[in-house]
Amino acid sequence: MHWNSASEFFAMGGYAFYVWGSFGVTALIMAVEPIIVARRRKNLLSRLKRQITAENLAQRSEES
Amino acid sequence: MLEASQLECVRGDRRLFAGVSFRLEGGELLNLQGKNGAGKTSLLRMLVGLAQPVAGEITWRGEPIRKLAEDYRAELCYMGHHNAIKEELTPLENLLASARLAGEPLSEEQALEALYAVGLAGREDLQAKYLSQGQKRRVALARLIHERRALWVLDEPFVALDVAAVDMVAGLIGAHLQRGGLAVMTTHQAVTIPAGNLREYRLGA
Amino acid sequence: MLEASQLECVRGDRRLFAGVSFRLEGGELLNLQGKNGAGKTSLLRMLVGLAQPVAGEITWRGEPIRKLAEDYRAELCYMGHHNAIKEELTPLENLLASARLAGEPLSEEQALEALYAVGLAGREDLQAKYLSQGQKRRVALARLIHERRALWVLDEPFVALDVAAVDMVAGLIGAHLQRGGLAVMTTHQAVTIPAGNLREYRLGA
Amino acid sequence: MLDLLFAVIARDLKLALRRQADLVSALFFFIIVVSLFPLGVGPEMDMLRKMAPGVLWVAALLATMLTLPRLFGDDYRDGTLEQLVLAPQPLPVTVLGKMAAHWLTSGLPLTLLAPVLGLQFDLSADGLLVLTLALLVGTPSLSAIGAIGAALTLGLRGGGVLVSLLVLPLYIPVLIFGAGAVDAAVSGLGFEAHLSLLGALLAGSLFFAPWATAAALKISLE
Amino acid sequence: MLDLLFAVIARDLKLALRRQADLVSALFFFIIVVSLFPLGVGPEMDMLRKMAPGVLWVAALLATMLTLPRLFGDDYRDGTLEQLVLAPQPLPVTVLGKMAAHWLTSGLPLTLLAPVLGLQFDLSADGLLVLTLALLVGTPSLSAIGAIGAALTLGLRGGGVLVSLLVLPLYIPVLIFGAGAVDAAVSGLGFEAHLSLLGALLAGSLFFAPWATAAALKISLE
Amino acid sequence: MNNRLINWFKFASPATFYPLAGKMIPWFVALSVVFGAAGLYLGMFVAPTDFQQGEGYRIIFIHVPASWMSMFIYLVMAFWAALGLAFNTRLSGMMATALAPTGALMAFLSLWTGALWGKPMWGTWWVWDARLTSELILLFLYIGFIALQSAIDDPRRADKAGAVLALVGVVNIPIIYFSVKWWNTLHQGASVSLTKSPSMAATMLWAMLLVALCFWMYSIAVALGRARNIMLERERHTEWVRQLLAGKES
Ligand code: HEM
Ligand SMILES: Nc1ncnc2c1ncn2[C@@H]1O[C@H](COP(=O)(O)OP(=O)(O)OP(=O)(O)O)[C@@H](O)[C@H]1O
Ligand SMILES: Nc1ncnc2c1ncn2[C@@H]1O[C@H](COP(=O)(O)OP(=O)(O)OP(=O)(O)O)[C@@H](O)[C@H]1O
Ligand SMILES: [Mg+2]
Ligand SMILES: [Mg+2]
Repeated sequence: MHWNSASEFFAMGGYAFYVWGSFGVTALIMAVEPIIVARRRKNLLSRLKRQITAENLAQRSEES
Repeated sequence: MLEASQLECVRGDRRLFAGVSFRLEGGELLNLQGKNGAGKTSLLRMLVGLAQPVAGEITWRGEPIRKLAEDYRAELCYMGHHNAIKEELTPLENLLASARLAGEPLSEEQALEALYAVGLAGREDLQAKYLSQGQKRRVALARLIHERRALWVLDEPFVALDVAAVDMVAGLIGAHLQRGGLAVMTTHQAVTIPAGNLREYRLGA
Repeated sequence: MLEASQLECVRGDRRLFAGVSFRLEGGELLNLQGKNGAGKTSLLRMLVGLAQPVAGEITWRGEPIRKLAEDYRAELCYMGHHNAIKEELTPLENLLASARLAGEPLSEEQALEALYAVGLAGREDLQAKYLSQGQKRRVALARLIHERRALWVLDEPFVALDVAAVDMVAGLIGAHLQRGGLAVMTTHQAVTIPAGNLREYRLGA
Repeated sequence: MLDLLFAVIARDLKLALRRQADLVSALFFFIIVVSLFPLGVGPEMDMLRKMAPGVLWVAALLATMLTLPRLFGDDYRDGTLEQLVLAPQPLPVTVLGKMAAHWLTSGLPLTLLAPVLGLQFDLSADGLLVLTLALLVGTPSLSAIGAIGAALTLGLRGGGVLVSLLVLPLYIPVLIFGAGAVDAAVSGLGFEAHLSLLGALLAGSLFFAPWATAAALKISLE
Repeated sequence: MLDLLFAVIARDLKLALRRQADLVSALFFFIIVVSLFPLGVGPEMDMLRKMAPGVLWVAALLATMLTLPRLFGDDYRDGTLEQLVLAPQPLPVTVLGKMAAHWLTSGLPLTLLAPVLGLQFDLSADGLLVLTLALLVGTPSLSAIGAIGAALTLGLRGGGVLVSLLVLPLYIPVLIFGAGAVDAAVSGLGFEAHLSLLGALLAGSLFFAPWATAAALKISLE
Repeated sequence: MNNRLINWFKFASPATFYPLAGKMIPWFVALSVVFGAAGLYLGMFVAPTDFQQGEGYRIIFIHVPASWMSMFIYLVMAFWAALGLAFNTRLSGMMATALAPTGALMAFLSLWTGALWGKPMWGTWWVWDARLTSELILLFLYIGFIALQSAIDDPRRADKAGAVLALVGVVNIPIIYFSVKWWNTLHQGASVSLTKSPSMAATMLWAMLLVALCFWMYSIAVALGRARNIMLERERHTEWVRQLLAGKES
């Protein structure tokens, strides 16, 4: 561990913008991508459920 | 109302017809006959103003259609060999868009109603490129259901339709005539229009 | 000779048909019936190998057509909704080129003869884009005149044809059947084929 | 009148969105063409900086031009164009709507993207700003002028290439003033003259092009 | 087999001649793009000379690419492609014939014209020779690789732009070696390595592309 | 309704793969976090300052893993695509489709971090150097793949067309890898001296490898998640999806 203080760590020897810009965007992307996938999954599930209930209703009304 | 006098049509170095004259009043249907290549499509395109006759004149309510321009087009509904539908849009969207562009907006219910009437229930949200040949034609014909303009010009409307659909379209034309509309049509099939005053004109005997 | 067993067709999330089976021998014509969108075109495309069935198998002389591949195609003549003619070529050139590409070259006299037979005399040197709808269809159908392959698959061959041409094409099909050929066809018009063993199959009752 | 204009624009935008590929790929074509040049020319930054305005403008031009056949082509093939011509409204307005929709789906995205690509060529901040401005004023002219060519070549096979042949010479003034503006800005000279010339071109083409295009359409349909 | 090959080539050439516009306009597109650059970049001869190989190659690439949608597009729309696929001959041979015809009507004329345009950029005699040679070896690969993209995008609207998106990345090696050869020749270095790499690319693409294209066509028709 | 019910049972794989993937995802996420934490700890806190580049070199700990992953994912994608074409298994097409966006993101990250590195080291965001350019091409290939698939609505056709494209594009991977040789290039200028001091090299190498493993696990997890979505979407009319959804409801 060769950092003396947190501020030194965040300053990155004057390269803060570049280093944190890289790590930040990477972190952002790796956070957002799973969220997008998960959101799509949620939407999909609710849509499919709706479709199936609708079809079941239609079927029931056909039978009666 | 619609009168053609001494029309002549030349395509390339071939004179397709000359001296074609007729007069059509409200409630009348003109069924244009003639073998393949006789010039039926060419004549219809002249009647709607897409092509210019080499000689002769076409008048609507007594005025030459070239002068009337937009006023004539506002009373005209043309359906050509092509369906004029967009493959990427659904039947519903197609109908709404074409009505809006023609300056006679439909409500969504009216459009749906028209689609049901032509037997496309359940297909109204499917992109038109997935439809069968006959279903595409039906989308195009669905425009006629709420169409109240005076003159219908239909180029082989029955092509690709099954028997039930042919009857339905014949009924539409009949109703139009009964409302006092005019229609000019071509077809190679034997179809009975249930109402109106039917006349025939044979091109290139 | 041609046998379909338990064919199933799915388009998008719609099952068009399932369990379609039939058997066709030499001299027989299968007339596929069904309303617009029933799946007739889809079935024909399966029969010629352009589309794959979801389930079921098609065999020709006992062998699955997927295995036969080129051997099957060598005995097959397909005409789809499209005319497969080039607008820039004349009818004569069209006929010669398509015969050559199909691997069965025609002589020029044969091609001319075919064009005369379909009533295009005088039009053989006009670029196809100038032809009328029905004349284009006739160019496509002229291929059938010297066609001796065993299986004809025709998707609405009579569309856009006038009465005389319909009779002529019906006669061609009849002659083909009499020579012992097979044919599968769809049409929405009532047409009488003058010879051969005619059978019907109705899709999607 | 305005109603019709918006109806046309709305329909064309909906079609473009439905196709998606169209929208995105005109953009990517732009990116790719811009990126090809350094590949062919070599990596010297100095030369690249000098080429930048020209390359970006030529790429914008080509990207616009590539999308022209689609402008009326689809409507022509499926018969919609006949219906538009036969509608009881003035054709030039319809045409103006189609031009606007075309610009919104080709010129505008290009304009927004250009500064990013300019960075790759190491353009100065001033240069980037003027590049964007010039594209903003110049690309609508490209859509308007292009529409004339697209209408004239309708239904002629090989129209895609023919249209470029007709249209490119007409694009040259836009190219010269557009690239000139950026050049001037980069070398610290005044770029206003170039921009106002571009503006004049825009005014002129917006005024005349709808009429010319409408006439061309009628001829093509006959 | 050869019979079929020649039949396809003959038919496509006849169609191209009948359309004329096609033939001529690919060429003019090439000329215009090449001539646009000096307009966009400015008239310094020194820089132009350095740019020349890159610009000529990029223009050749774009001109080829523009003609790709036509390669199968017309046949697809009018149903001829179905007939070709159903013909009792191997599809890759038919495809090879179409590639050859495409090259004869696009790549070859470009190649023959390029030296003349190279003169405009003040290329040396050596440079011109190598340019022509490189184009002669390189452009057939462009037709072959392009056919794959054209087949994949068949029937997709906006295909014209999509095809460039798919095909341009694959064209880049040809561009790099082609422009590299000319660059090397101009600076007096050995250009043989580049040319033989182009040759290798050609051999590879002629071998694989017909199969890939045939597969893509069958997929597109389904 | 029966019309819409398709018997996909003969292709059992998605039905069995779906729950399996669901069980695997948490494990890969966990692995990814562990490797990531270890790698970042090594890279950010243990690894010493580079005497030439100062702290700026620490970008390497994501730049290189992202670059590797972008190429590796393409190869995997092409592998699945080939499998799908050869054996007509539907699962493979779904896997290829699921991998593409992640691969594109990795390529983008490689470019982005490279640019942020290049500015302090080379004084410019971008040069038209062989390796950078070929990485850009790789991004275009991904985007082309995605664009092609999204332009086709029929999933079966989309899978096959995408597979042909992916296979054709594979040729570019070796070109990217060896491109450095064909141009005198700025990139290869090994400013990071892995051989300077063995101990430093070892920590750096380990950090890089650990982050690469983290990215790898991450990619697998995301791709599996996306593949599950695709499966649901495409198989929405099958019995197993119905049962699954019904089970969820109760
Ligand atoms: C946008 C700019 C950049 C891109 C697209 C890029 C791309 C790549 C790629 C694809 C690799 C992996 C290649 C391999 O494993 O052999 C890589 C590795 C590497 N890059 Fe970059 N890079 C960029 C900028 C930079 C900069 C500015 C530096 C340092 C000054 C740098 C240093 C390195 C190093 C040291 C490696 C590892 C080399 C090796 O393992 O052989 N890169 N880069
Ligand atoms: N440039 C030309 N030179 C010679 N004849 C031409 C030329 N252009 C068109 N024709 C002919 O003009 C006629 C066009 O007819 P049109 O399309 O009006 O026929 P139609 O009666 O609608 O036929 P169909 O029943 O087949 O639709 C055709 O006979 C065609 O051969
Ligand atoms: N992606 C899709 N989703 C749902 N339905 C589809 C899809 N693609 C095609 N279809 C349906 O499949 C059918 C295609 O039928 P096909 O073209 O085989 O009909 P056809 O019997 O030849 O009809 P026609 O008599 O009109 O030519 C149509 O009903 C169409 O709506
Ligand atoms: Mg007609
Ligand atoms: Mg059909």
